[in-house]
Amino acid sequence: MRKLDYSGAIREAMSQEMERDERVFVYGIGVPTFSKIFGTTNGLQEKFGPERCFDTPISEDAMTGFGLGAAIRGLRPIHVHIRVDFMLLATNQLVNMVSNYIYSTGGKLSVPLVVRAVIGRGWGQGAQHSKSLFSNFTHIPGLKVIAPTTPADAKGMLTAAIRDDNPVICFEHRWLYWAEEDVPEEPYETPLGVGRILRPGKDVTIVGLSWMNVEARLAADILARRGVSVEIVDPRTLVPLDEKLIVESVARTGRCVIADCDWVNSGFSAELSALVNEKCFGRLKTPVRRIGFAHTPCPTVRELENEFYPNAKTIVRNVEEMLGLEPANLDSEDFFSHERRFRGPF
Amino acid sequence: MRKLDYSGAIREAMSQEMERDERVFVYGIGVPTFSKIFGTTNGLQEKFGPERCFDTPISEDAMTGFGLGAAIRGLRPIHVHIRVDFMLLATNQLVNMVSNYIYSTGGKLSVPLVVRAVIGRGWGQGAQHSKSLFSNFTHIPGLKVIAPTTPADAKGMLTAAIRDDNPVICFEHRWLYWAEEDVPEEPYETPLGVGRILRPGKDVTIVGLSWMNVEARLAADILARRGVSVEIVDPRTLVPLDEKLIVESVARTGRCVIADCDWVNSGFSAELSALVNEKCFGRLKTPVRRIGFAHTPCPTVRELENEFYPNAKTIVRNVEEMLGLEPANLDSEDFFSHERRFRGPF
Amino acid sequence: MSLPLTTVGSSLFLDETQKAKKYLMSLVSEGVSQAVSTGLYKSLFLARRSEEYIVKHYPENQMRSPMHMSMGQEFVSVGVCSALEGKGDIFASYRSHAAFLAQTHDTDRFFAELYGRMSGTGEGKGGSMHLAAPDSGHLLSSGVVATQIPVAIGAAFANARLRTGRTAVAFFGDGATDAGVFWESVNAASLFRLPVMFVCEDNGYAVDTPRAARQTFESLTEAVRPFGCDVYEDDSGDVESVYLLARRAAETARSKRRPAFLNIKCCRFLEHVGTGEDWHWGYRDKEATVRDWIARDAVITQRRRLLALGVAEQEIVALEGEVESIVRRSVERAVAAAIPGPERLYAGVFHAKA
Amino acid sequence: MSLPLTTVGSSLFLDETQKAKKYLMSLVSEGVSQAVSTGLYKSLFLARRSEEYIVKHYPENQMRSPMHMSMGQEFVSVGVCSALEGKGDIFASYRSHAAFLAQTHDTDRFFAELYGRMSGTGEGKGGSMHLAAPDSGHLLSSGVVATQIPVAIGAAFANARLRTGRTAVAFFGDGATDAGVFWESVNAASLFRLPVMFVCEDNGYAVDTPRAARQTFESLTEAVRPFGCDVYEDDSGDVESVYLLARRAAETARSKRRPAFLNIKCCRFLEHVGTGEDWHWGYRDKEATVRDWIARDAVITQRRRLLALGVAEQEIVALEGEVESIVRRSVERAVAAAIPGPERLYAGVFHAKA
Ligand SMILES: Cc1ncc(C[n+]2csc(CCOP(=O)(O)OP(=O)(O)O)c2C)c(N)n1
Ligand SMILES: Cc1ncc(C[n+]2csc(CCOP(=O)(O)OP(=O)(O)O)c2C)c(N)n1
Ligand SMILES: [Mg+2]
Ligand SMILES: [Mg+2]
Repeated sequence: MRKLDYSGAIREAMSQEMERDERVFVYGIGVPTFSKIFGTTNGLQEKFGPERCFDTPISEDAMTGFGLGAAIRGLRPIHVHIRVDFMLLATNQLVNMVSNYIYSTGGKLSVPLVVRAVIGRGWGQGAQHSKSLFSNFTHIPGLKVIAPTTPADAKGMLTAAIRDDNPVICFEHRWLYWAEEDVPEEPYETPLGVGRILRPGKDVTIVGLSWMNVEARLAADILARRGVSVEIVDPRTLVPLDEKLIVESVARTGRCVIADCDWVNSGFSAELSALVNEKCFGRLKTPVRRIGFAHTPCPTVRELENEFYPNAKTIVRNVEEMLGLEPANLDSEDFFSHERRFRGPF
Repeated sequence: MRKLDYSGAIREAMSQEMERDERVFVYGIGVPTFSKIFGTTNGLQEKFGPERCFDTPISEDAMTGFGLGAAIRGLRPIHVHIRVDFMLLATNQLVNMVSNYIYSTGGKLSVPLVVRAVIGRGWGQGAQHSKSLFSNFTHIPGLKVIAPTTPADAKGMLTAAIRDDNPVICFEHRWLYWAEEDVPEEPYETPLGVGRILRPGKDVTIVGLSWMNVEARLAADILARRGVSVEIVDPRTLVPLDEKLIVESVARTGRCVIADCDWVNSGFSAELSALVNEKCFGRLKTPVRRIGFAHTPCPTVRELENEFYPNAKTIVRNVEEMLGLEPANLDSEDFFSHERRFRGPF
Repeated sequence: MSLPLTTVGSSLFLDETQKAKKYLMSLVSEGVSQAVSTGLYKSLFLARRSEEYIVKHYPENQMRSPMHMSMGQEFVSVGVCSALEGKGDIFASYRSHAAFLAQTHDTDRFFAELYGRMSGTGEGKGGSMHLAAPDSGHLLSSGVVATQIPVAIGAAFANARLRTGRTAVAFFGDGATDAGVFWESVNAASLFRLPVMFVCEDNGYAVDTPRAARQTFESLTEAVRPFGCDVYEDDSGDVESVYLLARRAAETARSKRRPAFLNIKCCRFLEHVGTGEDWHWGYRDKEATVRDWIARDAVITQRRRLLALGVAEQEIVALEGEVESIVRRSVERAVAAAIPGPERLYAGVFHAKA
Repeated sequence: MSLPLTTVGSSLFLDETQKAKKYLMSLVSEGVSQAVSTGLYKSLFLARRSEEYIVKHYPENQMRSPMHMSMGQEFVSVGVCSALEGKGDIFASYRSHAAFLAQTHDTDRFFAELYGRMSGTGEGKGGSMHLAAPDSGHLLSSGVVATQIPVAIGAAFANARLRTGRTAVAFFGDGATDAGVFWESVNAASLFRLPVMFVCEDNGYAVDTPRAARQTFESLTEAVRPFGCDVYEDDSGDVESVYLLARRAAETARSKRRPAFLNIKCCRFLEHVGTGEDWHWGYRDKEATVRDWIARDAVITQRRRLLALGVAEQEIVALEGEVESIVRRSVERAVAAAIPGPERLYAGVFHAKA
């Protein structure tokens, strides 16, 4: 197997599905232009022509309805937003139209629409370029929601999403685009609705969402050095959720930290916490903890960004507190390797 | 004191604030026209003229930005949406602009904007006219969110919202407009962020949101007859939340049902459940339960609507289960008085 | 069952057959075959009678959902859908009864949906505002103003790509042209060279807010023109005029691969939502509305035209009787049909592969 | 510090003083006083020099946030803000450096914000895309395309109601006119009779997508006209031309209580975001861009005009030196200023009554 980065995995999933099925196409603001959505659309227009890979006016609302219309009349659109923040202009179409079209036609129809939304911390992105908003979409019945963490999952889950006959929103954290691992070359589906244990452990379960699984791994390494065994569960699909995997893990460890890259209040971490508390009642050794953004709009200045965003250190400190451990000296750890790696302008 | 219904209470709050402060105005689609937003804008245009009470084009996006602009330049707008579903067109302005204007100007400015959104079951309203979406807004830092249940609270809280220098979203359940009680005539503020115990009890706490408090009261009456003492806590303000009141109540009763008129998954009920579980860890006798809409788009046909919407019966059954009681015979109860009262077309 | 509205309209030509004939013939610029004229009348009558049955049965409180009646405006969708001869893909607003029936002629599924029955278009889950029979080219109706418009351009794109030969049509009210998404859609359709038809059912009001309180265009049609559409306007109130216009527009759109915008003036006879009249609201003048529109009711006009064309009255009566019994039977079937059981609530949130 | 871009532009007139003078004078239709001409140059130079300092210091990675440079387009906001003589209420996009400086002349708070300092406009929380100095009439800049436009009409409404005598101005790119909310805003402003100015900084691209790949208008300006605005177009690339146009537009808007739409052609010299050039992207032709725009750089043009008007070169040099030292000192102050401490994170989510 060869190594592929997350961005390449996304591109390969789209490219292979476009090859396999003429009805698949990809579009959105800037999709075929120079920056290629972090490289994820590289070469697609060259390969499939401007009818199947194209740019649009800055009209997110109309272009979302466009995707719905194309989907219900036989095509399989992939609509890309270079920031979930801009997808807010599509809220009406996604929530009032896309989510309930199948249901209000009695379940007879299909809406094979994929919406890719880039999320994640950049570099002084500020309040309008940094949101995640998982829960605003997981809250809406009729939408599937995925957030793959690894390149292999990204390829398999996006492939499954493209083949799915229902609307799927795919959240991609921009820092993940660089992650590399072995990814099979042939097309494959990683089924939606099935979570994954990224790291087995026995003292505490970390349920990580998207990027926070990367932070969780770092935290787990640090904690392992002092003998704490961390299990990391990546739900991967937020809707439909693999409840069993999460609940069984927490039932085993008796402790749960939910690490989200979104606001905590009314976030998807609240849903996970509620779920775990309901299903593991009496089996928890300590209260479930939620980790996420500070409950403020995202500040631009780096020093406040570092306070705003949770990271491996936040996780370590929380686990230490749950286990009643003294805080370790973490001075020699590097918690900001990605922050440093990313450097403007965009 | 004289009796006033909820609709009249809302109108009186607006009218008195418009009298008190020239800068207050109210606008939105259909605001001054015949149906007067369930009567809540009756007489305002006649009294204050078309400059302070006016209709708009069907342009929710622009008209929300309009409100923000008016607010930051010295006026105090009240923007009304006859359905929260239509407010989805304003999501971009509310989430990307209104919520973070104060923060990204370093907290120096004020945004005295009130957005009123009507929610609630009607009469075969279907998927596009029936949402609540509390959590989609409580998730966003920088927005205050209120949902008064009683006429007196409606008047006092809306008055406080109008006087508040921050954006406030006010959710009004349409079935509440008929509720009547003693409401003081003079203007008064019911402070935001302070919850209320609607009924003291000791066996179980029901945290009710908006309309569900009405159902909770009915359920409490039924349960009282078999000796179960129910405490009903109405947070009233969802952001900022009166956590203490809720936590103390649940700590006392050891049992908690959260009754929401919204979807459960990633709903505000998840936030409340997470909170209660964190703060009452070890003091809960049974798992927290969440009650809300079925996780489907809202169906139109009455028979499925009755399955979709939770009501007093749902609450009674949940409390019975929590207490290990046999289900009571409820055949003689009337759970659908409002459904019957409401009769089309709108 | 007899209809007050229909009676008002019919009075116009009652004693002036010659004048009426001349007037009727002058309404259209080109001829259409008698078969088409008859077909148009049948469609109009089907829509009208169906809604008259709604008016009749609504108070029984068995169709328990808001109804936005097409009555008075049927000629728009009947003209357009007929012009496309079944090859239209229709996207409509909540005011979609006429569009649905003009496109599908399927009163069975229509009434079953209004009554909330398993046999309805959406097994009762959709209701009046969410009618869809994609197998018959009625793709959706939607209750949020203007939301259907961009969906139509996506369908037009798919139709072009898949060479289905179908023409996507968005029907919407004048109020929908307040919304930004309308302008975005027109621009995108033009940019992508999509032969989609934007049909504005311009009844002059959004609920009770008149156009002048919402827009400042001297002419909406002229405002749309620079967006790269071929634009058309019609204030004939006549189904054949609309039919011919729509045919021409559709042909031009297909051959030039350009969207068409049709602004068709019309009048909603009943209240915005519900089955009653609304004169007591006071936002429009009854006398003027009756004179300009209700008295020129397109259904009656078309009936008169058939007579003028030499169709025997008995033939028309027979056709009406046939339609009437179809409608009556559909209502009866709907009333008798199965109501979805509680187990249907969770069914169909997601598509189940067949 | 010397600027390659500026040098390119200056070559145009170097050896042809007479011709240049005639050309410069022909650019404007009415005269403006020499004081105004000088003021305009000063504003232009302030914006240009400030951005040149950004270009210089950006690689130090202390301004850690995306920058959308105004360079080349400054004459638009300088012309408009100057025409309003401080009585403008400015709403801008993320490409707002020039608009901010033209309106406020406040390089201290500007650089402090870019550096993320407590003394910035938003104590570093806003950054380049969220500049706001409401006390100086710069109300906001916003990073989501077109979002600032409706906010401006709300401010115009407040200004009218409160009789502040201020004129709200929305600056936005041509890309923003793809968005429905632009058309909604123009319609609403016209409907509410608001004397707001919609100023399109029409650089022909949204990132690297040219207008023709996004819109089908023959003329954007003509497309806006039916919405009830007075419309103006300018492709002079000249600050005085824009200044005069904006004055006229503002006067007309106020007296007729109608919005004005100004479509000002311009050219972004640098890449969409960031401080470099972007010829390697290949979406625009370097030679044509230099010929049509960079060689006619409005900053150089205005400097030449001052000379042509008889202003002594030393006077200009003195003015430039003055501006330069203001900018330099602002940068130094910003660098030295306090960074917000972690306790500031939770401060200011809500307004705290003073
Ligand atoms: C986005 C949105 N805003 C508001 C409403 C409330 N509403 C329902 S119908 C209507 C009027 C629409 O008028 P028009 O488009 O002319 O259609 P008509 O009813 O006249 O057929 C309004 C404002 C809505 N359904 N959707
Ligand atoms: C709603 C929205 N969609 C997409 C983007 C991404 N984006 C940032 S700038 C830009 C181009 C805008 O072009 P234009 O309005 O012409 O302004 P210019 O950058 O040329 O000044 C785009 C598409 C955005 N910021 N907001
Ligand atoms: Mg209308
Ligand atoms: Mg541009």
